[in-house]
Amino acid sequence: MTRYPDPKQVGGDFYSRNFAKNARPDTLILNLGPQHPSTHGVLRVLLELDGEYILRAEPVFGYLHRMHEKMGETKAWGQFMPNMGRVDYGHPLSWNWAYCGAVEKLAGIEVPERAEVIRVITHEMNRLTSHLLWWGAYILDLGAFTPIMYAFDDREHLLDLLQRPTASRLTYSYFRFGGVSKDLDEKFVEGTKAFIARFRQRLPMYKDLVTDNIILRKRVEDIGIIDQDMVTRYGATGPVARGAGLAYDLRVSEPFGVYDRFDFKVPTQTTCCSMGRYLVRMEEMEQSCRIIEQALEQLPGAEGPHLVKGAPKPQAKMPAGEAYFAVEGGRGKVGVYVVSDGSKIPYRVKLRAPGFSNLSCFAEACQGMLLADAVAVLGSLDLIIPEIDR
Amino acid sequence: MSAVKDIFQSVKDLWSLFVGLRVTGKYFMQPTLTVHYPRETVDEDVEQTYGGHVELVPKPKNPLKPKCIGCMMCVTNCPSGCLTVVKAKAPKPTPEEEQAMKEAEARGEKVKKPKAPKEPAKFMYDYSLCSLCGTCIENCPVGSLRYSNNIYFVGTSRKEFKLDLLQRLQRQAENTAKAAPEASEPEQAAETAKSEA
Amino acid sequence: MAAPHQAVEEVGTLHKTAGTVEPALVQIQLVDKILNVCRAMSIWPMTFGLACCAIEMMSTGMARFDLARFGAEVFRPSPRQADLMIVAGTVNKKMAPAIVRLYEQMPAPKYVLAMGNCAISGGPFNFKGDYNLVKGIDTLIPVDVYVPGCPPRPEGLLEGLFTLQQQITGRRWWPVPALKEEG
Amino acid sequence: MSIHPQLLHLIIALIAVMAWVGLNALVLVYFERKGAGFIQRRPGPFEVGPQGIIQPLVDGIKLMCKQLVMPTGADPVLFWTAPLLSMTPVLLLFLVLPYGPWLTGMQIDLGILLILAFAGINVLALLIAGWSSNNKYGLLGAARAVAQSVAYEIPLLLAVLAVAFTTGTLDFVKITEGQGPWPWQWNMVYQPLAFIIFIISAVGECNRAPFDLPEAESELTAGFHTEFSSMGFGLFFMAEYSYMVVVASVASTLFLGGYQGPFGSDGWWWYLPKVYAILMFMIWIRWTYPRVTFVQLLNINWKWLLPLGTVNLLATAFFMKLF
Amino acid sequence: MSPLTMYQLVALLLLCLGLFGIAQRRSLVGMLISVELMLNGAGLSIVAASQLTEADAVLGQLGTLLVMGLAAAEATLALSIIVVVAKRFGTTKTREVSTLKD
Amino acid sequence: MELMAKIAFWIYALIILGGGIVAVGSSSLVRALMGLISTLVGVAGMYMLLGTPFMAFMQLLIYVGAVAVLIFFAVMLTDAHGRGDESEPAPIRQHLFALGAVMAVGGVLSWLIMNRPPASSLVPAEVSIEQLGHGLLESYFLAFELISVVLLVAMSGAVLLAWEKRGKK
Amino acid sequence: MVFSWLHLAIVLFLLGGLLFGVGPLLLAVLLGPQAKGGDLGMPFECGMRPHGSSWVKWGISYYCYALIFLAFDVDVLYLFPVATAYGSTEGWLPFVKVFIFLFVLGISIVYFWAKGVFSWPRRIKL
Ligand code: SF4
Ligand code: SF4
Ligand code: SF4
Repeated sequence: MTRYPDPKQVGGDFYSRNFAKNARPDTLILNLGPQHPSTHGVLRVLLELDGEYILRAEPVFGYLHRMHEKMGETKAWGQFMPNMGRVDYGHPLSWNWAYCGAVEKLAGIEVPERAEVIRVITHEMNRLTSHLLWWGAYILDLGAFTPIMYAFDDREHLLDLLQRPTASRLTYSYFRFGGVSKDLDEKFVEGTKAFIARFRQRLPMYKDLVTDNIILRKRVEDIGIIDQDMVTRYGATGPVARGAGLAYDLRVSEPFGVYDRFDFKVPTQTTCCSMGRYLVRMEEMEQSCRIIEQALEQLPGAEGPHLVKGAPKPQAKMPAGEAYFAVEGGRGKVGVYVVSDGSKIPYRVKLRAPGFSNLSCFAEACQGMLLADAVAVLGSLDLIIPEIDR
Repeated sequence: MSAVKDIFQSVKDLWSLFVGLRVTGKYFMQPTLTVHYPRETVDEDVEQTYGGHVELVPKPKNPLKPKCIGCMMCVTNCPSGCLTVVKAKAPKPTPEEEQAMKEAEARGEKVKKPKAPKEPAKFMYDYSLCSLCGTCIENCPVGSLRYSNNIYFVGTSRKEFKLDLLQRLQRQAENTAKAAPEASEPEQAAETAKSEA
Repeated sequence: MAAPHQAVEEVGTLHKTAGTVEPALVQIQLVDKILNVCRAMSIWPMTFGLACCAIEMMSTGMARFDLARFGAEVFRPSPRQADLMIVAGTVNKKMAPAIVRLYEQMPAPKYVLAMGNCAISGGPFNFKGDYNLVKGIDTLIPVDVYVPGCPPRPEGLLEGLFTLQQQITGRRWWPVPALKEEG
Repeated sequence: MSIHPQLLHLIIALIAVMAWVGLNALVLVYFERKGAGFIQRRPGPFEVGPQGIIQPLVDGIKLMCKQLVMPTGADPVLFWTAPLLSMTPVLLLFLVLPYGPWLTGMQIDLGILLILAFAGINVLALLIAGWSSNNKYGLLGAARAVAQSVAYEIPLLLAVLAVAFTTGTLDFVKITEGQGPWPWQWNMVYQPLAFIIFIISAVGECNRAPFDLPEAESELTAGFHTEFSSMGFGLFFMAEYSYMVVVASVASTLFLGGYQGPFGSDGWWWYLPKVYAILMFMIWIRWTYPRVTFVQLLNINWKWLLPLGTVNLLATAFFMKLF
Repeated sequence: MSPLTMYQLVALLLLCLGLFGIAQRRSLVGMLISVELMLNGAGLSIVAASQLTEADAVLGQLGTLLVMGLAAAEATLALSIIVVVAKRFGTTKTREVSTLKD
Repeated sequence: MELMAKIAFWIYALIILGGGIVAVGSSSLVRALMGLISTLVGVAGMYMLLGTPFMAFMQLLIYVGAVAVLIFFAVMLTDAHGRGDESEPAPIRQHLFALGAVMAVGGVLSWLIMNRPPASSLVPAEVSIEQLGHGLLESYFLAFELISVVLLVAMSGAVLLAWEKRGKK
Repeated sequence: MVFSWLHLAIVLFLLGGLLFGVGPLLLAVLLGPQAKGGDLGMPFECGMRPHGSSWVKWGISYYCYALIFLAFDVDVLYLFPVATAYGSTEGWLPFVKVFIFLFVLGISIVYFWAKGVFSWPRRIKL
């Protein structure tokens, strides 16, 4: 009877063997992921465990590398657009915007007034869907099954609305160089107003059910400390930075589009822990609602074009040069850098994904932590894997 | 003092558990939100705004023929290369015509060669590569493409997703004709097709 | 260097699954029919999302569409307890061995549903010059049902489930919605 | 040869308990899924049978015709012992539970001890399951399961003891009869603290959410039964649900007056609603709260339940002498 | 043979098995298991004697009960010692432990 | 019923013997532990036969529910693969030595038992749990208190031993 | 030797329970189709090949602390016989005895609490 497992089967792979080189002899090397309910897709984290305590962690990625940047170099400017909706399926419109913004900057395209406001509205609605998705999935990681159902209920309303102009539920390819592909209709505006009113009533319920719950608070408070020092060292952005007390929000600090017209707060927390990041996101949802409300009011009449006249065709050539454009996505700073050699195919497209920097903090933040807490920290970073792997 | 505070805090913390129970209890009583899919479908409104795979728009006069003029704009612009359009060739002249043409040539007259009709002979579409981006739809000069409403599409083999859009158009037209046999006027048929789609 | 007895998992080489399914020891036709109906009505998927399509898979499980109605809401994280592997998303060459392994680790009877264009053929990522894409998961493991779309609507996934049930039992159990027939 | 009436009684009881355990697993699974559904505003199982009523049965049959897999390198004997060990004592636990004045398998004066003794075997089963499957998640889950069960057993015992002190017996029937039919005559009123402690630690003992650490999905995939497929998993599942019923039954016997009904209408019709009320409560909290961490779990136990239980027991002893 | 003798023989069997185990096992845990066997034998013998003779049955049972308690106490201590030893020396082989100095 | 008791006795004796042999002989410590557990269960059965269900339940509660689990953890902590350090065969001499010693002790004792049977009754005494309780509260209350102290001391000793380790980490 | 009804009942029910478990397992063996080949037998670890056996010596000592309290558990068990007798005793002496017993228990709780055994660290320093 062999009770020693076949070494062929338990030899691990390249990564784990490398990881195990520095391991203590009495520890357990554990793969968390790629198929694991709490890594949201296919992140793989190698853990060195002493009992339940994590001595070391090392994220391994590339399990969802989709060659986005390479693809950018093979497709015409406009043809690359659809892929922007797939880099980060949580908040695709921010990537839409970042890419469009970069190309518009490169080619000097003016965006009509109405399109700008439409962009803000849809972008913020998309942020809401992104945060709701995160919220539900995060609480699911923490072991409560019901909140995600409520979150998706709200999310479905948003998706129904966003589907009207975009014809899609998730992987939007809505923005165009010089505007957006389809105008908003009356129903959308009405529906959005109704939704905001409804959502305002739902937020206190979320707070009652989850935010105030003592079990949850005890679980996420004081774990996964990512302070300002770490934030700056790793270049983390978005709610992770704001949870560390850094009021860095591109919508305010480097306003893009017409964000400077709206009055909203940049929520920050100084606790630096998972709860801080959680609260920042919850607060951001309220602020998004405010922005949408204001934008709906400012929406120029239907006569305004939603796409600039003579907007470039997908195969159009772009002037040589380079441009960088960054927007504030649901996870942080989404940046696109494009280089053109004057042909109809980009010379280089570089994507700056916020998730990558945020995830980098994880290895340091989770040292010495319980396995269960590590899951809570991982969730609080709000990772979307394709964006990290690109 | 701090002990009192602690106790007070603990009570408050415990209370939060009851608040949670109240929330879920309340929702337990409320009706469900589910759309019982195969028996009922989501609002028409939602269903119609969702883009299924791409399909051809028939000519208003002739529901059997697409509006398409075979300009290939959609093919060149599609990022995923899922469209294949073969332009219609000029109809092969019949022997008599050929004869006539030859004669005419011999006569030194300007030959009136039959022109290729502006329509596709074949319009193939590989749905399994499509990203539903809408580029083809936007760039079609005559508006011959649109999102279909075939949104509940599944298959048991990869081949099923290589669609012949022309055939599909014809099938649709037939279906419409069957559905509305009294509407023999082509315009009317086209209209019904449009509204149903 | 890995010790010689340690099999190195080569990165980037794809292996077709070596797993096979053999019939049960005891087979009685009538019993089998009943069992097949039970299997079809209780398909437990594996918690396994790859990319964007996984979000729609989640949506399908949520209140609006409620996969639970058909007994398929029991998402099991361990392949040992799962019947159905929903490949929802892009499969690349690094991930492929894991998917094949997970498939092999599932006990029979097991089914695979390819959800989304990526899983069917590589979808939008199937471009000239791709270097890391598995062009269709059916090149590696046997797929029973394909649900196209990018991403498919949740109803699409439900339809996929119905089709799978149809394949197992030989009949469709639920009414066909109007739009589906138009096809 | 005539069968001894006592033997006949036992055999009937055995068959009844078997039916009850089987039926109960189905009913409880159905309730759980429906309850979860309604809390989440969806119907839950719906299409398989009217209102999805035969869904659990279908699931059970499906589990029964799935392949049994054992990982290579696992310890084969222990691997298959574990689910059996988990299931075997379950029926016995129902032997002493008084479902009605005459609906008791056997009335013995050590009823509580019998349940405690044989329920303890489950811990061992989980440990063996996790260990023998040669899976790291399984091992972690097993370690968690045992540490948790051990920890929560102490307050549980203390709560039970408080009742045993007041009633002076370990016989379920006598404990039932020591209470009256009306709610204010129940032990719950005299021992509210013990009741609360009992419920909390019972949830902990059953590995139910929010204390479902051993099978915490988002951390340990499936915990100690990660490697168990088909009926191996099914048996653990069934055992878990049966233990739920057992603790709920014990709770309603000890604290809620058991089968007693007003005006002499004693019977299972009073008992079952109480049991199911407790079970529904357990389902309710499962679908409301997030999971606690291991640290919290132990803190709740050592810093709250244990001291409170001890004090409660002391107070009970004191007041018994006082009055 | 009277029933009592039979019980005593079983108890003796347990004792002998335990003894043999202690002599032959070379790891602390193995020895602990053997000790438990012996304790069980003792318990069985006491209970049998008190139940089947005129001796005070209550005393017999309580005595065994206490033995069980002691066994638990002993196991607790032994476990922690084993843990410490294992951590310290990396082995629980008695021979190695006795020759190894920290 | 008498016959049933006889059969049961022999079955339990066999379980004890088999379990015991596995417990001392198995090279896998986990298997040995399983042997121990079956022995414990067998002894519990014997207690049942002796008319003391209380002892039987206590046996299960304390030994199977507590001690066995503890030992399982000890195995996992020290030799997680369960092979113990018994993997290499013991020198034959040691075996023989142990066997001889045990045979000697066993022989003498069994001779004593067989030849000096004390007066015994066929029917075991009936003791109710209440009597035991009174015993603990009255005649033997010191033991009752002592066991509590002993367990406490053992536990604190154990914790102290292990505690230092955690502090150091 | 007696073979009580209780004994019989226990044996009967245990056997019943065993049957209850074995039956479905056997059915599963007979009725289940068999998947073979590939990595079917590889221990599951999120789709990756596990690194090393799970039966290596590793720091599970974390759980050990919880287990040590088994002694506590055993301690409490002694109160069961007492519980049945307590009600029928006269005078305050039994209370004092129980009190001492529980007091010792209480002392250990206080002692361990003060020692910090009950405060499990949220994270360890490395
Ligand atoms: S929708 Fe986009 S990907 Fe699909 S055929 Fe049209 S252009 Fe191509
Ligand atoms: S569909 Fe439109 S774009 Fe495509 S070939 Fe026809 S006319 Fe041109
Ligand atoms: S098919 Fe589309 S939505 Fe699905 S994973 Fe691929 S890109 Fe994402």
